[in-house]
Amino acid sequence: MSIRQKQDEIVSEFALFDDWMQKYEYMIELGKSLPLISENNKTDDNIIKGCQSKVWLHAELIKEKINFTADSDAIITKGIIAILLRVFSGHHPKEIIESDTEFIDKIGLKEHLSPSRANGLGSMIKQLKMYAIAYQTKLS
Amino acid sequence: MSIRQKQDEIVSEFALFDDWMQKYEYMIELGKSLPLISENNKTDDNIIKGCQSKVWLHAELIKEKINFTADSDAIITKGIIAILLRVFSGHHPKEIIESDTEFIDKIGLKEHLSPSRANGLGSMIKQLKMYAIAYQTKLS
Amino acid sequence: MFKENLNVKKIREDFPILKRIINGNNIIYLDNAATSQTPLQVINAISNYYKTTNANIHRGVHFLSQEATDLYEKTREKIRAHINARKSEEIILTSGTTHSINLVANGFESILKKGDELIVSELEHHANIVPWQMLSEKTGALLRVLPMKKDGTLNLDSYKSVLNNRTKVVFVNHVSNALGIINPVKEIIRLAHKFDAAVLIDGAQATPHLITNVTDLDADFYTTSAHKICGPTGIGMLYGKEEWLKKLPPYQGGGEMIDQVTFEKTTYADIPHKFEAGTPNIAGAVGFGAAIDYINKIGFDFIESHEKDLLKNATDQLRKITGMKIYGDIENKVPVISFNVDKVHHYDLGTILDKMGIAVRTGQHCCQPIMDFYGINGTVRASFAFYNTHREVDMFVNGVKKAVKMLL
Amino acid sequence: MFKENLNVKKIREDFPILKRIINGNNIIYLDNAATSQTPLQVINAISNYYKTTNANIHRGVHFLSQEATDLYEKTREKIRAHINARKSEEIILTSGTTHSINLVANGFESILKKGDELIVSELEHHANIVPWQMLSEKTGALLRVLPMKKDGTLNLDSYKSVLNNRTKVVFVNHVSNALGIINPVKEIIRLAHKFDAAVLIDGAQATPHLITNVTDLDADFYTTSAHKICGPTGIGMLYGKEEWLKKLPPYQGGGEMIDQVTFEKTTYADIPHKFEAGTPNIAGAVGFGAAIDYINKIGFDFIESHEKDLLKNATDQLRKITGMKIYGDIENKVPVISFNVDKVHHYDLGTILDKMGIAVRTGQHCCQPIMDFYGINGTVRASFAFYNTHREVDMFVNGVKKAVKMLL
Ligand SMILES: Cc1ncc(COP(=O)(O)O)c(C=O)c1O
Ligand SMILES: Cc1ncc(COP(=O)(O)O)c(C=O)c1O
Repeated sequence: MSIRQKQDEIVSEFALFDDWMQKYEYMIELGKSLPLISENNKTDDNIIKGCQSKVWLHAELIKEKINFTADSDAIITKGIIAILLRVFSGHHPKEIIESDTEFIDKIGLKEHLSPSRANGLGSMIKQLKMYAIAYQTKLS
Repeated sequence: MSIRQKQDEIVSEFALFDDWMQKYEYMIELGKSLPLISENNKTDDNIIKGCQSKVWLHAELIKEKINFTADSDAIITKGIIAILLRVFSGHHPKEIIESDTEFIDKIGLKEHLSPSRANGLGSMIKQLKMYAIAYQTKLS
Repeated sequence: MFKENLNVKKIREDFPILKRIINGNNIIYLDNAATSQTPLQVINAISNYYKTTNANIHRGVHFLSQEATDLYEKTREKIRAHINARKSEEIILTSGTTHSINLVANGFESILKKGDELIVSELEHHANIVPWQMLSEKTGALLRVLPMKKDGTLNLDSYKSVLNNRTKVVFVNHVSNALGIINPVKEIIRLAHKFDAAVLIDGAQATPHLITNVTDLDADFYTTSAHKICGPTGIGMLYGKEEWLKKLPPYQGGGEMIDQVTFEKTTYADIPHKFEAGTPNIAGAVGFGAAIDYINKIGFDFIESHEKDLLKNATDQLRKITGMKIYGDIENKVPVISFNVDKVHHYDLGTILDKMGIAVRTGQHCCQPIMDFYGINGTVRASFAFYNTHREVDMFVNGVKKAVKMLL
Repeated sequence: MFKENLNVKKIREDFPILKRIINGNNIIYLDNAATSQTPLQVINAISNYYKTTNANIHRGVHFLSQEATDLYEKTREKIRAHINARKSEEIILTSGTTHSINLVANGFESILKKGDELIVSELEHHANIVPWQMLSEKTGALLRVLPMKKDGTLNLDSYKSVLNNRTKVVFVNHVSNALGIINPVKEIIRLAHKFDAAVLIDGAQATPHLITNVTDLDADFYTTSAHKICGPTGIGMLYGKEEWLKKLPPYQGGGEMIDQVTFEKTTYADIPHKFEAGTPNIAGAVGFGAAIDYINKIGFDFIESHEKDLLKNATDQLRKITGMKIYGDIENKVPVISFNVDKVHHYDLGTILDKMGIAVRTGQHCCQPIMDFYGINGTVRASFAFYNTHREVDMFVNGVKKAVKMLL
């Protein structure tokens, strides 16, 4: 599935929720269930500075595709990370570079990516793109 | 005449004016006509720091009465000085200390005594009172 | 049980923002320690200023300039009266507490020598730490800590052992913004004065809740921000004893703070103008004055008693929640409650509460040392004001319960 | 003859204060260089902020805090676009020009060494002199003067002879507030850059009248105050090139400007936050943003052409008055006229004009060196804005004639 297709899929999934409660319950569930990053990659080097909830992001290039793993100490942040990884992990750097995050807006979680939001997700997406650019340079 | 009587006299004089023009023309006239201070008393020591128009004030105790002379480089300021000297000069320190300057308000020139006004008149009245207090201490 | 206070209903009419709908719910604003809401009386004072009087102040001979100057100076006098300072020249209008503290810390640069000591309490807001650290770096003066205790109060015994003849300045907040605890500043000042040390009291969190009397406290410096006491942003004040203000050099250079300027030599104006360089926040000062009038009209008797009830009601209910940990849970507080729930991240809790329209603050509250002390990286902080209701307290507690259930 | 511009009539509807009656006359406000008037669009933006959004910004997870942060950051971006800076991080929100300049001067304390040189123009406002004098005293750097000529322009030949390898900072205003003359700042910057000196341009009097392009000018720093361009008091900006802002240490310590705080060591946040300690003037920033929108809606094409007409009309008429002396009476000016009439004290003239409801400024205009240069102790300054009319110009000129007649 392409990044775009995955995004569309998530948008339709979220369309089923009636209210914010259901949506957040779902994200909390996602946050709880997913093993996101191996403990030895949860290093200070991999930390993205958000103010209140910490975010760790690790990237590896495997067969021209980037494998992202990540984690956070806050569960809602973790839920959104799960969604982001589902979309972006396992894709070619070029595809990641060319993609956008508009679907986050469509599923009504836009505020979480605001640069002023104290959860580091905005910076995480920036970092994710930076990895893609770095690996793209390496590949070409 | 007591300070109070002089003040009342000035208030009645000013009551004759129909508008600010007449009033200011009168003050300008006062400012122009009066010799206020002898040049050798126009020293830096006698300067009262106002921002824009300079005010010089000199005081002498003659037979238990204070004789004030003063000057300014601005003519309107000079006019008001003339009025103030007419009221306060030639009186016993005690009488000066006990007097107020409400008559300035009554003749509609209150704004000129405001501490924020850039003409030094507010400071001049303060200084005038300080002289009275100083001489009073000397006398008693 | 707490009965709704009927005055509050009327008071709330003054605050249009309290009718705002967030995520389908009427907002419940419990972030008052970050900034208080602004009543119409203050908003209108600012608008009217711009509609009728706006002009640059001081040294202007024209009517508007005089009128604007009078309004500006009236605020200085209102502040003086409100905190019972001796002279209005002892009141400097600043852009807020942060500016006030930096002004003082900068001034001490010319006074301190290497080997001198400064004492900072462990409860301070970054605004009352960082400027002094910068000063300490510049001067070589040593920064020593007045430690806190587990219950959130200051350890006065340790304070006594840290104080000595080398102590030059002590800086402590009157009320801690992270915990809400009222500190024994009068005693802290008394002890410091034995060693001739100056004391700066950061009153940012005190002035919204208590009447301050700087003369009774014998404080050398006292600061606050208008935006915490129903006033506008961008304006605050510094009280300083005349002797001290005369001793400190000016902070910023510019218009209004000078006497004479030549390229060879510049001489400065007297206090308070020496510290008020440039065009001040005149409209902000007008709003600050209106805010002081407003809170005095509400009255601190009412404010203190109603807020005490709100605090008790909220604390009693929160304590019953399993896993609840309130930091600094003592009697002598303003209505601020800083807490965590076991296994719940403060950020998650704040996020869910926000979805319910309940505004609280989460994180470190600019008090990293307190967080380090407790070994946590943040708390949820609910802070109340006199316009909050018991119904809001109940909804907040229910919100916390519901959120915890979702998150666990 | 000048015909009244029909747009102006409509524009004046935005400014309620212009209907104010002073001493029985409709006010004629010609003190725009001191502070401009505020349109309803800006007043309402501020009121609405307090009525709907007021909250402390940054790091708040709740809705209002996010919304307030967005509004605040939007202003930063509006300023960036308006002055054509490359990045919004290069825009620091300050409390005004004075604060901006002090921030930069303070930052250079850690960079300058004894023997380094600073160049100040003789035309500067005290705000662009005193902070550098303070810096010069602290660092031992030498303050050298870029002199002015009789006609009020800067002497670029002398400038070239003063510039050298030791020159570290040059500071010049874009437009002189006392004379209104537009200085050749692009050339001044070009010459300074040959010696790797940084240039700070004080744009307080330029931004109300001209479109500024900091990238085209290649300015290292550029400053202005919102209250001079239809915005509120207590807010202004500093533009700084990224390289410079990263190099300068923070100015004030406090909340928001830090990364980590412990008593042992504090690390600072990135630009722009490093320079924005404490709760900023959020409502002021909102008003600043609205002011930029407003003046752009009016349009600088219109502003420049209408103001040019006003200036020509007023200058032509004033020149005919016997004893009239206009300082800096050249073509390349914004609509500011600084003058004296032979044997008349500026203070007297200003006072009589005020009685007629005409607001002008009198005195030194915070530019003592210019006054010293001309050997005077003040001038009368009439400064116009795009909302002034030719009828006002006529009434002002008549007022001057009448006042002079009274005073002579
Ligand atoms: C050229 C110039 N620079 C600096 C300033 C100071 O601006 P502010 O008082 O807004 O800080 C002014 C305003 O009077 C000015 O005209
Ligand atoms: C105790 C304390 N000190 C200082 C400050 C800083 O105040 P401001 O941000 O208004 O400068 C605050 C506000 O958060 C505070 O709570």
